Amino acid sequence: MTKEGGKRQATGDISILIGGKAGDGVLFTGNILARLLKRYGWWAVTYRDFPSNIRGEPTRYFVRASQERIENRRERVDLLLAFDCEALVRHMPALNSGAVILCDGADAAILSHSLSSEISSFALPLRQPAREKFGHEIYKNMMAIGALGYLLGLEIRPVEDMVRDLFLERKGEAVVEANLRAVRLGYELAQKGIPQEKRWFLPRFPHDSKIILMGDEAIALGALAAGCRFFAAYPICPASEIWQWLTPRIKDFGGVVIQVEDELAALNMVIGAAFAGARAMTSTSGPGASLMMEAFSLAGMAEVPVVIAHVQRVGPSTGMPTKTQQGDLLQWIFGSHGEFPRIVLAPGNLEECFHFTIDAFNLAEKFQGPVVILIDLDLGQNLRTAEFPLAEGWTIDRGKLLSPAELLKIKPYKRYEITDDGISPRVIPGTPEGIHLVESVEHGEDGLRSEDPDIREKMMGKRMRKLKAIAPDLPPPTLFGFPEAETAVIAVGSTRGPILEAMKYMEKEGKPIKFLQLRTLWPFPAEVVSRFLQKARHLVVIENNFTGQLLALIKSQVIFDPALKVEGLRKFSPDNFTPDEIFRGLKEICQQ
Amino acid sequence: MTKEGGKRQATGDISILIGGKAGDGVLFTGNILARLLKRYGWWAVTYRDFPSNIRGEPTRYFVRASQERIENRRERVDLLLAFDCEALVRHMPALNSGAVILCDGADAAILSHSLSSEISSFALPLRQPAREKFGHEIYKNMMAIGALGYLLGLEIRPVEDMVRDLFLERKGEAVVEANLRAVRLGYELAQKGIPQEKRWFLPRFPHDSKIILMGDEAIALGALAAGCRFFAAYPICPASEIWQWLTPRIKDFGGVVIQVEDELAALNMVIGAAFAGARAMTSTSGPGASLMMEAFSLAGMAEVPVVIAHVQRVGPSTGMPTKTQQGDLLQWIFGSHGEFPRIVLAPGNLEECFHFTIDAFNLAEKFQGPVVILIDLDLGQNLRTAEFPLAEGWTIDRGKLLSPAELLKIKPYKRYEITDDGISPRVIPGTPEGIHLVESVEHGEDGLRSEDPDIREKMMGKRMRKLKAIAPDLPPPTLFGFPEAETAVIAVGSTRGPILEAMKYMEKEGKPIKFLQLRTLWPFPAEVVSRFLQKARHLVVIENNFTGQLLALIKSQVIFDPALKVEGLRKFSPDNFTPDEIFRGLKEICQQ
Amino acid sequence: MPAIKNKDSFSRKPPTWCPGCGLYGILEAMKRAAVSLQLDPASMVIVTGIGCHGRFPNYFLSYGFHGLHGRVVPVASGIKLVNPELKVIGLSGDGDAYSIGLNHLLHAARRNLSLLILVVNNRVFALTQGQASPTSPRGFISISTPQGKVEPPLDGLKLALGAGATFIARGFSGEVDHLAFLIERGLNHRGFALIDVLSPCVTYNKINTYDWYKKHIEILNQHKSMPEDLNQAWSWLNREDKFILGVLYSATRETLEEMILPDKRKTIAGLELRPEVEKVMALMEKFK
Amino acid sequence: MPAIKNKDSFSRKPPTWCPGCGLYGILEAMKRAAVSLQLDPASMVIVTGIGCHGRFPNYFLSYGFHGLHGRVVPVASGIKLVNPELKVIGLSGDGDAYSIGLNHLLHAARRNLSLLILVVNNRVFALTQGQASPTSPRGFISISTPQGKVEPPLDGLKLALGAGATFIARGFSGEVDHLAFLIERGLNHRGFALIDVLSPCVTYNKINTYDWYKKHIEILNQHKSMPEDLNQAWSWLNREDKFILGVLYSATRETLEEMILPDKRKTIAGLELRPEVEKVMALMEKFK
Ligand SMILES: Cc1ncc(C[n+]2csc(CCOP(=O)(O)OP(=O)(O)O)c2C)c(N)n1
Ligand SMILES: Cc1ncc(C[n+]2csc(CCOP(=O)(O)OP(=O)(O)O)c2C)c(N)n1
Ligand code: SF4
Ligand code: SF4
Ligand SMILES: [Mg+2]
Ligand SMILES: [Mg+2]
Repeated sequence: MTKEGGKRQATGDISILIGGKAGDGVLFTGNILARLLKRYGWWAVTYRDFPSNIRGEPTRYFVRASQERIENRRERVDLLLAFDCEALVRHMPALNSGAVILCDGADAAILSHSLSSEISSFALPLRQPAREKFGHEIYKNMMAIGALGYLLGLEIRPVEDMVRDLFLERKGEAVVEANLRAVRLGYELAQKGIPQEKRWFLPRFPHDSKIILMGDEAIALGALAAGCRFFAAYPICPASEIWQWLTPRIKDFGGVVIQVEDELAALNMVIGAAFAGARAMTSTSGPGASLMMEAFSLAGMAEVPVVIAHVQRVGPSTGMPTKTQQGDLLQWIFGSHGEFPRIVLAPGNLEECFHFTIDAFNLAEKFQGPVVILIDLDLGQNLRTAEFPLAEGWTIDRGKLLSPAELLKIKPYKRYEITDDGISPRVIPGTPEGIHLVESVEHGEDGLRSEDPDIREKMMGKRMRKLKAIAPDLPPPTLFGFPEAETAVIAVGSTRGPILEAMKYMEKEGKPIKFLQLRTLWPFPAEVVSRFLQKARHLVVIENNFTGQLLALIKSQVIFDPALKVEGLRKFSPDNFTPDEIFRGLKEICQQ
Repeated sequence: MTKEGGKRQATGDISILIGGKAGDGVLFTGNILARLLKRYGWWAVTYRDFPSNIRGEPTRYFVRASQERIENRRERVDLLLAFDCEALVRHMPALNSGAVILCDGADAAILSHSLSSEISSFALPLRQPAREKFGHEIYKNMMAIGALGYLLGLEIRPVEDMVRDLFLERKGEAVVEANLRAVRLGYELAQKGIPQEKRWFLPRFPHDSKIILMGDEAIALGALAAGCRFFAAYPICPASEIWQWLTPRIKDFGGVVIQVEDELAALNMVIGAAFAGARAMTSTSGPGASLMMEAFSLAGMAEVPVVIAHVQRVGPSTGMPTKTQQGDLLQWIFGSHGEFPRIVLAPGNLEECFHFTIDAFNLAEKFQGPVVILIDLDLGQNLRTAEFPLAEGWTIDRGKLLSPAELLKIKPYKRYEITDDGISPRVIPGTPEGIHLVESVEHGEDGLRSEDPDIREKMMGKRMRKLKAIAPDLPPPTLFGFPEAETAVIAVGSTRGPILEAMKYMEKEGKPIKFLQLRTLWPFPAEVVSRFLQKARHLVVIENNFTGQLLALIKSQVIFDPALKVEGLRKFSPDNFTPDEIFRGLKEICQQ
Repeated sequence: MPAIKNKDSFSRKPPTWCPGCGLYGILEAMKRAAVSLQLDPASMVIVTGIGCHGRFPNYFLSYGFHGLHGRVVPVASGIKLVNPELKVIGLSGDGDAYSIGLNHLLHAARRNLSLLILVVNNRVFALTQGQASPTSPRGFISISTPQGKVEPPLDGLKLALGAGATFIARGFSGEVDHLAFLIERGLNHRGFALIDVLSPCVTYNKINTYDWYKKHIEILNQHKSMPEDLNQAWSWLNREDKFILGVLYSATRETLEEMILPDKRKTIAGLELRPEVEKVMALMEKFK
Repeated sequence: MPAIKNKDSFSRKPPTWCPGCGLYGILEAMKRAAVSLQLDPASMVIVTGIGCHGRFPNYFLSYGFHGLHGRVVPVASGIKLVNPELKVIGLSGDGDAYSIGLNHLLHAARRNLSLLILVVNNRVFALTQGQASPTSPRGFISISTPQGKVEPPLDGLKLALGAGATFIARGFSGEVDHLAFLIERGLNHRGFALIDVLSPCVTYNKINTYDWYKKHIEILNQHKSMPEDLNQAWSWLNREDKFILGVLYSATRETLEEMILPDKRKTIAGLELRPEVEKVMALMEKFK
């Protein structure tokens, strides 16, 4: 971003960073800003970097907005709002040339001396005026919005609408009024201290075709759309948003959410509900996922359709509960005891979060077993802008679930009937003439325990066969870029966005790339991957973890040409990948 | 086995099958017979096939004895003892020509009509005389031993010694007397009904250089030898034998075994004990292993040395608790959330069960993390004969565990000090000047929680580096057979024995094989496997499961030559592999 | 008109428990209660844990779910919540309910969801061949306690009372009629009901035999009113000389299903699922 | 001669809990108790769960183990069993101890292992940002109960009493001296001790504030004798108007460590490990 004369050059892509301490309302401020920018018709995305501590430790929050669709923050920012001087110092290295800093703190002016001439810093008193004028520090956040509004050249109307939307319903007119005054005060303070030529003037576009939300919310929406009417879960970062969003809303759909005592109860309860006929789901993250491994195997054996959303955070163990990672890719594929069919879907953006959740329920009922939706904190908890609606019309397919009338045609009814596709007609308890047993122990067609080797073999075959039957319904990998490129990238989940952006930069440098986004991790799309690799000379597997789990998975399922150069581009620090990093990484690899 | 004149030809290898119902004492009878044959200086092995039900369902028990070392039952048997006619009918297909049947049941004689002339059947009344003469059916088992003794031409003295060993200490002279009478009665009844020429006359050899036991017991012995002094566990088939054997014996070593409320408690308690300075262990099977996944990750993150023995049974879910399988090979390698160093050892015979348990404790303390000993029910619960002693002298190496004196030289002490090999000196609580924090959350060298990306990267590096440091201490794969053979077999665990036997048969047919027994599953011995495969044209991975987990693991870690023909020889019915099956399988594959 | 149910209406196949096992008495009592209430087998679901007791649905005819060790209560809760019209019975063991599964039991008691949980308390881990359980008596010699169990036995009813269960009772599998009476009451109870059934394991528990129990039980005479006194229940439960048999506490408070389910007339399991495009779109709009 | 300990002897680094959090009072009380008993920080181990309370060992100087959510008790038990010379304190939360971890708590109570378990009962899941916990009051509005919590609160002490705990007490983090007194008593108790500490969460629990508690607690005057009456404890615990603060029950019975450890003079952790070839060989002989 450069400036020219008294006004900045028009920009199509701006990055803002808000820094402060947990408890400062950084998240709140950032969220409002992101929504505002979206209402300006821009594609806004956020990146939250919070400590797992309620108050006092440093936090940062990126808001990026662009006129083109984007999925991730960039590394460097144009505008820094620092709630304290510590944040100012901490984030200086992230500033672009031409950047502006707003800082609440007396030393802000002093600190600004150490800045390069390309960067300008302004003291913006927030806390003190908030306390003085409104009796509570909390108003500093709305003041910050006002100041940012001034600096970005936003019109006041959308800001005011936003405030009303936020507070009117739950807090009433008085609160709205106070907040509007805070916005205005922030605007004025900024106006006083910051010269015109430091301002951006973001153009406004129609925004109605877009929505802004988190992946967790997209999954929750998908669950409602899919007919999920029972949700049991135990709180855990970063997955609680899914069911917490659902809690007040599912009633309207005739369903219920229940917070239970632990993750063992959560999945077992969901299994009970699904067995009894509801579309049922749970969600969790690392430690909770490990606790669900036993019941996961039960769903596979008993052939009960359940959906589990797993939002990955940094491990191992408690790890870093509020940071992102793709460190649990293999857990649902090779974890748990014994062998049973399972499906692992891995959405890479908001639309896929929504869509794959619907798919998950259809798949679960069609193949009668557990389906996992695997995302990470980055995709789950950060706000991103997507097309409205996330999808247009969807169907509910309950598979071989027999109505009482259909059941009457079958006699005797056998819950685990051995069929060509391995899928046995299902009946829910309460149905007359459908009485049966569901079993965690190896069993015959009638559900009765059996230790007969022949039955064992048939039943294993039957269960595993179901994955073949369901294969055509699984989301296939998506191919991006230049199919003839020699450099092939494979990745999954949230890295999709930054990879696509990095590919553009690579293209500009004359380095074509092809990229296969895996969307079903299991059953593994071995054929598509083999074909994708056929003419490649170089494979780069990009993933947000240490050991290269995705690469190990690919290798375990596909035989490589030994001439293929295989590379892993990995990151296991507690941040997501930026397009910049991937671009640098790919460039380096391509130069080898 | 053929007969000649009035006496059978001498045999060096005999297989006996005992069939009946759960509650019949089949296990008891078989165990005594196996021990007897071992005391005769033979190599005895057993195979138990029991229902997961206390009474009433069919059971069978193989006892095989050979003058050469063997590890597994054969498919067909020479002698069948049937506690009822149902067992007779059920097991007829398993009989070798020349076989003899003893059956307790009135219809035995009738049934024998349907037999081929090569097989002879005799009614042997057991239940009724037991009840009449001794007032309790239970004596039928000792009578059966007497009858078998007659038929095998055993001397009476070792049988009597055995009875005394069994009962004298715990039950007293009267019970010994009654049982001896039962033995004699059985002998006499057999003598009356069975002509001389049907008898074998097994020669007797010195037996003192051998012992007979289960893999579970060998692990328990190894634990004592290794200095394991704390064991917490929850009952589960087929792993309870380990700690149940230890319970009355560990006191003598100053230790304790505690049965806890569930598997979550078991591993967490073991982690607490290990943190506090004890060598501590737990054991489990499938469902319990899944429940331990969360604490497994904790041990990795907190860097606490623990040992977990997992004895595999048939899954998924509750599956078939009393049957064998290798269906959980990948669970400890790729299961659990997050990424942390772990070691998975896979013993293939009794000596390895003992030895690797000692290794496991040394490794755990040297690399400071969780070590898993992975076997299966076949190896864990069946009796096998091994050389005495299982090992001759072993060491205890506690790694970087600082004494109070050593500690005083280090200041300030940092529990998670970043070192070249990744291993940080350890101090146990209670040590003055050693105060520290052990953390499940990402942390700095001092153990205090940290979310600094730089520290995160260093700590991940530090932890994962430990596996490299410990690599030379890991049990390497063992190579058997003809190093130049084109057909290469890879397998792990209990399949070792039947593979070695099948290789002999292959050799006789002029088909040389080479076989690599993996003994450390993780970290994976990729280099050795690559070298092993270099000149092979054919790879056969033999494993006791459906999906080919070992093959997937190998593929994930080693790049194959595309010309290599890869084959899986698998079995997922609830029985172990016999040498016969492997022989047939290999022959077929080699003919392709 | 539905056919009149008799005991055969609830028979699936003959049990293979050890002859003399207390589970036979429980099976019989359950059938008597079901007949007496004229229940429809298709409207009952029995959820069991892992243990000898877990085989129950193989012998009792109704819908059945044989799940995991210790997870009877959450599975049963999931079923009940999505279909309160079903009679949901959890049949668990002393190991299943009081060792590995205790947490779920107490939270269900707190929630007061209408489930009937029967614990087959044979005071031993039977299926795993005889280890001591939390309810085994002090001094109990078993494969896991060769020197005798050291801790005093746990009483699940005391805990459930403390957790807020609205119906607790104790029965004995040797007193089939009385047990059938308790089961009937439990099945009719609105809210969470727990029945602890003292039940001999003839194979692994040689201490707590039928004879032993005959000397150590006292049956309350209570065919009329049910006791609703916390202190009375507490003191019955603290009797050291005898097990007091009967309904020890019975009270009413709003049930979980009444409090959280959105629609009294429609079960969740019975909902006809539609994509609900409009309603979902309206929610999506809110993200604009 | 060891130096005299003062409160600084137990400080690691300054806490970052929200200003006003009840945890500050607990930290202070713990220090006072440690000073009063002149404990050596190197002989104490504090095990914590996951939650705001879990940060305790970052601020209190002693050996510390910050483990998993809900598993404070088993980790603490493992430590204590192999080294009974350590003072082992488990510091847990209402979510940690009474939701996910309740099973372990009650089994430890039954075993009567000498542990002091302090539950920081702020009646909310704080670290995960304010969901209702089992101890949240009825009607509690939270992110997970936007319409108010429906079930009555759970009382961990009632359950521990039923499970056989030999010491149960209730404190309030706003009554630091009283709490320090309870902690001292708990630390000196032979057997399992549970202290439930009512503790305001100023960020997520706007109902159970310091002021609210001042109106809803009643402190027993009991510096002399300790109550050993099960019925008295039960009735205190069933008081609906007030929380009764103090030691509610204290009794002696043999502890787990006394009953199961092989050697009173040697800790397992302190054993010098040798291959013990001869003893192992002798056992191996038995398989001949
Ligand atoms: C997670 C898990 N741990 C352990 C087991 C092994 N197991 C099966 S039944 C059982 C105990 C049974 O005791 P109880 O519940 O009293 O049932 P009973 O056999 O006495 O009826 C155990 C520990 C298991 N199936 N799953
Ligand atoms: C197995 C598992 N499930 C869920 C979580 C997420 N989690 C962290 S803290 C917490 C609850 C904390 O509540 P409480 O124990 O009352 O502690 P407080 O923060 O109130 O002190 C939860 C659910 C986790 N860490 N592990
Ligand atoms: S082992 Fe015990 S509980 Fe199991 S069936 Fe036999 S008598 Fe009944
Ligand atoms: S959120 Fe509540 S419990 Fe946590 S530190 Fe703040 S006030 Fe204390
Ligand atoms: Mg039992
Ligand atoms: Mg709390």
